[in-house]
Amino acid sequence: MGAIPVEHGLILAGILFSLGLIGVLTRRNIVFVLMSLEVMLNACGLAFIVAGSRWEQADGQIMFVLILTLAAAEVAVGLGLIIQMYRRFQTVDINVLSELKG
Amino acid sequence: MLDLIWLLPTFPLLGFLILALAEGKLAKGPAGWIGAGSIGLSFVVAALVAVSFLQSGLESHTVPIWMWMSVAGFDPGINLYLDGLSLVMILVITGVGFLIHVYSTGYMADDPDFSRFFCYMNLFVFAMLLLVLGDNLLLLYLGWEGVGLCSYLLIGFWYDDPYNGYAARKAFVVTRVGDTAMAIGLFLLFAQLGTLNIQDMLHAAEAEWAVGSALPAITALLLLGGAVGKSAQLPLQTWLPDAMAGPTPISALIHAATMVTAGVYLIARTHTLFELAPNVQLLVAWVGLITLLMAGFTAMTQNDIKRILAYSTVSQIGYMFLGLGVGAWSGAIFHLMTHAFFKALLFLGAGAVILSLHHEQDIFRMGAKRKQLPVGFLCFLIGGLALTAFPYTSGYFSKDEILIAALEVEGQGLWLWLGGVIGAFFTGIYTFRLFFVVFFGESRGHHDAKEVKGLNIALPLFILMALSLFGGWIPVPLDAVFSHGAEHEEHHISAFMHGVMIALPLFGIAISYLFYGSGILSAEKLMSLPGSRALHRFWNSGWGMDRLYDFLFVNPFLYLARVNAKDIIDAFYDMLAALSRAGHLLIVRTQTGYLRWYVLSMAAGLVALISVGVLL
Amino acid sequence: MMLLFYLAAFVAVIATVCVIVQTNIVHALIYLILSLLAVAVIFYTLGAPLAAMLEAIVYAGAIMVLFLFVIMMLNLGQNTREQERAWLAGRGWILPALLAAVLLAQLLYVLSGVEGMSAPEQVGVMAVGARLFGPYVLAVELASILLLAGLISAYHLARKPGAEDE
Amino acid sequence: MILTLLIALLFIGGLLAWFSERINPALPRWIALAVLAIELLLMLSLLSATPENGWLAAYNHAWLPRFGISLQFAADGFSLLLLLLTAFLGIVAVGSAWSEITERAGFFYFNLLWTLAGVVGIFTALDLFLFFFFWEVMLIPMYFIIAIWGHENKFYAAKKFFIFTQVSGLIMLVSIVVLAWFHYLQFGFFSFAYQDLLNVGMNRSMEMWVMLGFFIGFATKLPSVPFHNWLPDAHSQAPSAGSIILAGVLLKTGAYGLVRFAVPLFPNAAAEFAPFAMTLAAISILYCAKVAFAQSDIKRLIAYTSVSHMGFVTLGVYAWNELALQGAVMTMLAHGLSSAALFMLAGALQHRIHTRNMHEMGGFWGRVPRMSAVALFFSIAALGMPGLGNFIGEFLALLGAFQANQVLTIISAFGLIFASVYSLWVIQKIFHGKYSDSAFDGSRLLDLDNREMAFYAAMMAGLVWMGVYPQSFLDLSAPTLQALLESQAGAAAVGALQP
Amino acid sequence: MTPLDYAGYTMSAGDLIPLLPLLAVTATSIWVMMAIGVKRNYPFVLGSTVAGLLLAALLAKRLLTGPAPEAAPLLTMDAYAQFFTVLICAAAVGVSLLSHNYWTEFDDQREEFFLLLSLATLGAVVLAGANHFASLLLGLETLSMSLYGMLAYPAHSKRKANSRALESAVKYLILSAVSTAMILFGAALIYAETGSLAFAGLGGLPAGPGVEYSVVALLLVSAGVAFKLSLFPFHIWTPDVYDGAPAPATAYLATIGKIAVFIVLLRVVVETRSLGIAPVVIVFSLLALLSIIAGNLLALLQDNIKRILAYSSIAHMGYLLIAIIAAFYAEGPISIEAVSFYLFAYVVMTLGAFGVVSLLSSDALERDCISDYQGLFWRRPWLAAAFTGMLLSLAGIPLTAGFIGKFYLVLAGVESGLWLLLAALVVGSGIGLYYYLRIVYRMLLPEPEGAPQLRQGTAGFSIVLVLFVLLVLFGVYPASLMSLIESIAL
Repeated sequence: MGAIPVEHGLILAGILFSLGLIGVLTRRNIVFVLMSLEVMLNACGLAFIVAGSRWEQADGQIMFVLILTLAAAEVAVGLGLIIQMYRRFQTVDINVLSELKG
Repeated sequence: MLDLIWLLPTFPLLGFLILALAEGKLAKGPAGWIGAGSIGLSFVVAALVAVSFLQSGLESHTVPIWMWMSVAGFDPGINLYLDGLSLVMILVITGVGFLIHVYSTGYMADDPDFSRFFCYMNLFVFAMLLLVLGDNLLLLYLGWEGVGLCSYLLIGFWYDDPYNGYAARKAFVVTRVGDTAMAIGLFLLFAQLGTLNIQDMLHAAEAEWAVGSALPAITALLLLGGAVGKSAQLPLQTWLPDAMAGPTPISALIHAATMVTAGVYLIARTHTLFELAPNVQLLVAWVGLITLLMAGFTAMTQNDIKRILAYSTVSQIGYMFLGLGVGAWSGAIFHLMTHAFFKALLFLGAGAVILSLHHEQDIFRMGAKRKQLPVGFLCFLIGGLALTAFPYTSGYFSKDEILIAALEVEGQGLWLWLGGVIGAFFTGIYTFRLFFVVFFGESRGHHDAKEVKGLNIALPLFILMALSLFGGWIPVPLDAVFSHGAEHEEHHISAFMHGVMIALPLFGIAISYLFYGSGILSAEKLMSLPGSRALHRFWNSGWGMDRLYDFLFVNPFLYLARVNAKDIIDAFYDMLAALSRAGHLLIVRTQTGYLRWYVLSMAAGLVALISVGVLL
Repeated sequence: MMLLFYLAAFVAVIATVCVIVQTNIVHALIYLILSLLAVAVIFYTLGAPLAAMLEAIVYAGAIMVLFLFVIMMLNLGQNTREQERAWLAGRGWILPALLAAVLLAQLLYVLSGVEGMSAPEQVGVMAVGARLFGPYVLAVELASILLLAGLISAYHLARKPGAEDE
Repeated sequence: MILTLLIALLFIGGLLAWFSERINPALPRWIALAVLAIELLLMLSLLSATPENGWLAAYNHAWLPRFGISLQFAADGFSLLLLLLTAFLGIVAVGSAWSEITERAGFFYFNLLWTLAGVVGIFTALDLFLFFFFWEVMLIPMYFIIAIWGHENKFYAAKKFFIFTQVSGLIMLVSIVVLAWFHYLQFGFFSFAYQDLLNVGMNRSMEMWVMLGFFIGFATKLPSVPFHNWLPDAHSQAPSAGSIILAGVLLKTGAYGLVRFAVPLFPNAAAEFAPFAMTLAAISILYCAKVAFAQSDIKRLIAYTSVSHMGFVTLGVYAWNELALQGAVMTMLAHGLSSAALFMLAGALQHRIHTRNMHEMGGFWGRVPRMSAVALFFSIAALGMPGLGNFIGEFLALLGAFQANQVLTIISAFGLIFASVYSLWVIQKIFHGKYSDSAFDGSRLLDLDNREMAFYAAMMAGLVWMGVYPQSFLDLSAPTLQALLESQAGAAAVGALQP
Repeated sequence: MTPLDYAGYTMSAGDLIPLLPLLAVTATSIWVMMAIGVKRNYPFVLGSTVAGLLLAALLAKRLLTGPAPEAAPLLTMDAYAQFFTVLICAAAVGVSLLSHNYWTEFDDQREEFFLLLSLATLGAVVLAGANHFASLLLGLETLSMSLYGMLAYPAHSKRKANSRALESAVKYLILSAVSTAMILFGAALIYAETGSLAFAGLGGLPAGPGVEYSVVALLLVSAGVAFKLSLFPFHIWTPDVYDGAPAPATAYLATIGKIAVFIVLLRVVVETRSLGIAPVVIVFSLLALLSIIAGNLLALLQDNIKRILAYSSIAHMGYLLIAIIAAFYAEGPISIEAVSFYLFAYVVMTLGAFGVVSLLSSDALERDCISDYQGLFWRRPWLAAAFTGMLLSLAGIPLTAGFIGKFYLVLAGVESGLWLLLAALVVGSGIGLYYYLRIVYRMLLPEPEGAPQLRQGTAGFSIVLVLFVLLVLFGVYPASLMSLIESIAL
């Protein structure tokens, strides 16, 4: 097995992180936003795996497992909120949630 | 007996307190008795004191009453100091004051604020006595300000008319300018000499300061500032004519006989200082001279009986200043005394005339009143003669002494003398202009004038007439006070000079007669000469001094006050508040409520953070 | 192995880009799954087989199915494409994209400076398990609590309004 | 012990006054009066105390040992003078509020007493933390007094008052902490005690900054230009009892702070700063006298005159010699009485005719001679008439200041002229001229009754006493001031030796 | 190094003793959940929650003075952690009792709120002891996850306010997830560099010039933390979330949600004091400065009390950051004490302020407009006095704990010579006074005509009064608390 430079793994994670951020920033559909968040969290997991692999430790993978848990819970709650929102506004447009301001 | 001086101010003070605490609820009878009586008692004490002082050999005498304060070597006491100078002053104050009080019980009889009037008058006498009896400059200053206050109160006595209030405030503020200079003088004296006790201070000054050096000059100048303010000399003379807004007895007591001469008293009291600063002393003379001439011109153009007398007062005090300036200390004080007699007489006489003519003050609406108002006529005749220094009247002796002394000044003596003599010539003109216009010629109004009856009015007038005529013979015990000053030997001046001094006032009277008594010459014709109207207006307005001061000081102050009524500094704080508000309005717009914008702000924040972190 | 890594990385990036620009939500989801699977491959190449499996099973499988359920439930199908397109049409994306690009540039700049190689050795299931139930045992317990909290929240929020469960 | 009693009594009395309202609406004012009377008596009893280490009474108890903060109270003659003034004006304020404050009287007297408690604390606290504590404590009840019982623009005024004093107070807090921190660095333990902090040495620039912090705190309360702007608003909007306490007592806390802390703690910096402070004083005197003259709101006018008069205090303090300091102290006392009386009068007028606009007044002398005479008295007191307390204060301050800085003293002395301008203007505007009640209900313009007169008479007597026999006051403060001067001289000498 | 190095890790019963409070909170959660499962009984659930959390607080209080435990791999339940456990649990009890009144008219299931509340408390307690990124993550997310539920809790009923609660939760969820991702990414970078996930391992980060990598890694974490603390420019969610959420949830978020993160932050700072990466400190200073100014400015003209408090919390976090920055510089414990004390005071006053709002509000009617409070002083004097006390404490006026807290901050700032930040503190306090006083003034105005009846709630009212007493007690005599804090300083 060839060793892969750490920076490449991290750079990939960075790219995915940024892409996820772009998704969160640009999408109006809240489901897309949630999906982009998943991308970001996944990028973090990737970064941990890369780092763990550098040190040959299990900790990176453990962190990934924890992130996975977190992502699952986050999605569950997020989707629950989306359902409520859809019931109330009949739309997934995130901009309807702008009653609170100022 | 001398230890009883403390009674002198006590009686007026008691009178004041009783009248003040009674809050005007006292009937006029008792109020008059208290008001005039307290001064009478003071006069009795003064007379007794005078007798025992003269018997005790003219030794100065200090009566400590209590320690006022004592801070870090500054320990002025409430101590009364009696010497020849203060003796003359207390006699004048209580004597003339008493007469005027008595007169006032008649003059003010119809005034609803009768009791308030006497209340202020008593307070005035109290303050004036403190002024002249104080053994230190701080106590003198107390009296000094006190008389100023009473002057203010009495000028504005008839408060309904805003003009009176204006005149009162003007009087107070203008004199306060001088007072402030004097206060600064006190600071300087204390800082340099470590005491404000007058005698100690003078001794110290003599010991420490060289003649002609800067410090005595500065202190003397500052004291002179106070003196010109109080005594209505150039450049602070503008308040006195307006001060005539008060009741006439006030004009007699405060603005002729006593308070306005306080400046003369102050300079005489601190004459050692002035002797240490010969230039300043000479300046005093010139101030007096110029003032007396300017006031003389103005007096000739006035139509208001009281204003003429007021300008004449300014002019006469100018003589006293001239006297002080040329070292005729006793002469100045002597003139102060005689002036008190005849000017009080003139004012009280004027008061009687005014009262008879239903508060008419314009002399050109009088005329030919000698039959209807014989007492007034007599007053003005005697008073006028004394004022113009008609030989052997009181004014003659005192003015003579001053002018002779002026002549002896080296260098500028002749000019000073000449100016004084010319001033005397003017005195003759304006005094008798008044006299002839009021009492001779045709009656130009108030044909029903009737002499005011009442002993309390007439008696003081007669006493004052006597004093005006014979006051010149009263010896003043001043030699001990000024003994260490410039010694005056017997005066030797030429008969010609003397003749001129006697003749010029008479000449003035004659001119006055030609214009106003006989009608041979006409003032109207004189007025038709080119430029004379403008000149008349100029003199009439007191050489435009009021306008000048309005332009230089009053208007800028009013302007500044008006434009900055809101306090510009507040604008700074308002601006801070507005800035915060603007900041809020600006920044609150970032709270759009849109989630994507919020994420954007976070991302931007992150980028900014990293940029800052990496760049640093 | 290296080749696999770069290939998977390429797929992951492309798939992710597709996720964020897709207008069809179901397609986007598919791309996301693709991306996740590619990442799973990367995990494998980095010597983390357990993570790779979990990524495929839990992430690409379970979680994405959850998404799918919701999409179906809300009936966000083809008919929303036009709307999505309209939402993406504005200029609104320029600034965010620019910002993310700057962030990416910063990350690239910084990360390219890291030196070190990922170990070729595998950290296998055994090792992870031992560690997880060793010093990280508390984390496991806490993760369960975290899931419980998510569960309760989701349960409470997803119910129909006013629905009574008794 | 007596000092803690003084403070506790006010706090408890305040609470009692508040709760007693439920029993009887008239009770709070009686309680307030009784409490203040007891205070006054207790303070008077201190007059006969024999000083120990220069203190007539002292109390010390640990409070926050972590930072060496203790409940250290002590009073010397200087404090006692101000305490007496506080209690006296407290009584006057109660008298002024007697019939004016009818709504929520219980809470009003609660606030009044708590404000005074804060003031008493300030005048007796010797621990700087404690001092600051009380410094802020008095703000809140004062805020309530203005905000609840104030006039038309009360929120603005109350807010401005609070923010000005609070911000400047915070700056001072920072300075106090820096001082304590330097003490910690030099001596290895924390202390906020006055005597300990006197020994702290600092380098030149740090000393200057810290001193400035104190100065800003005190100059705002004093107030001095350019920190004075809260005062006119607070005064014009506060009820008269509030104005009395503000002008009579609260401003004095700033002056007290200058004398007790700002200069002695930083002898070198204060000496260096003195010309600037004196310049500010001169500007305050002249500028505010000028602004005062332009006001048509009588309470605003008096407020500006207060700033002007307090300028003499600053001048005296920074001249830092016994004469000037005594002058400053006398000015504090005399101004306390005269301004309180003037505010009380203004309040009385407003209570009667519901306006403070002088342009709507005029010719009141004939209608209300008593009030007019009283107003005249206090106006001339304010313009510095010899024989009354204000003159002694201002004259001594100027006399002393002259030895320190002649130019600024001369400039300041012109304030005497300006003072006469505005004082007489007020009298002219309100009491002279033609009477007209077109702008208000003339039937309500009643003269002062005997109860009111009693208060004014007491204040008049006080001013006359100060004017003719100030020695009784000077003697009381002299030991304190002399000790301060000596320690200052010593510290300056030490400072001069240091490079 | 073999992967099985830690396989021999064992945990004895003794190791569990420091975890007792944590276990008590967990047990409470489970107990409450089971109780709900068996039978919905609102009073019972409330009582159980309160009792359980109180027990946890008492246990922690007990452990506070005990011997220092050995550091466990994920949690350090030392005196510092125990102190804050007490604070967190006590605050949670307070919120529970305050929310009682709020939910009385709620037309849906009310019990889960308390379950979520105890779960959130569990997360917060974990944070108090966290010494490792894993526990940080878990604690943070347990807290957040429960908070999502709490924020959106009334999203069911058909009332108008509920869409606001929903909005608040959605906003918080999305933004919080982004911030979590930032923290995680940063942590991953740190891990990649140091090979350790414990905070202590941060020392392995390269320091010195040219350390962009460390800086970026730390800043990513900082940005995430700054979000949780709502520091400028990551503050923007705060007012909306506070505003839309039900008042008790806001109270919880504003107090426990904030301080739990701060506790970790302080621990991290203390662990990395020697790190001395200047850019990070400077960035923190900048964040503090901007937060103070922006927070205060934002609150200036607000009419909504919850928003005012939200904005003011931004400023307060800025104030607190001063002490954190001071901790970077100074050797002594003062800055740590300052943070501890201020956090304590902050909990008391914020809880009190939101407590008053909760007490007067219900899920049907949020009384969060400033005009709702007009005349409160004359209608409910004690409540208004307490509210005034809280506001004045927030403004840092003496007689209140907030003043002592501010004093501590100043002391910490002076110790480290942070003049600029102290200046910001002064300016910020000045601006802050304005809006605090506005509320106070409104309460002082005469009550409006025909104002609706105010709600009563004995339990919540007593909590507010207890908080008021604490506020004044520790404002006047804080010595005991000071010495306690001194003893727990890290």
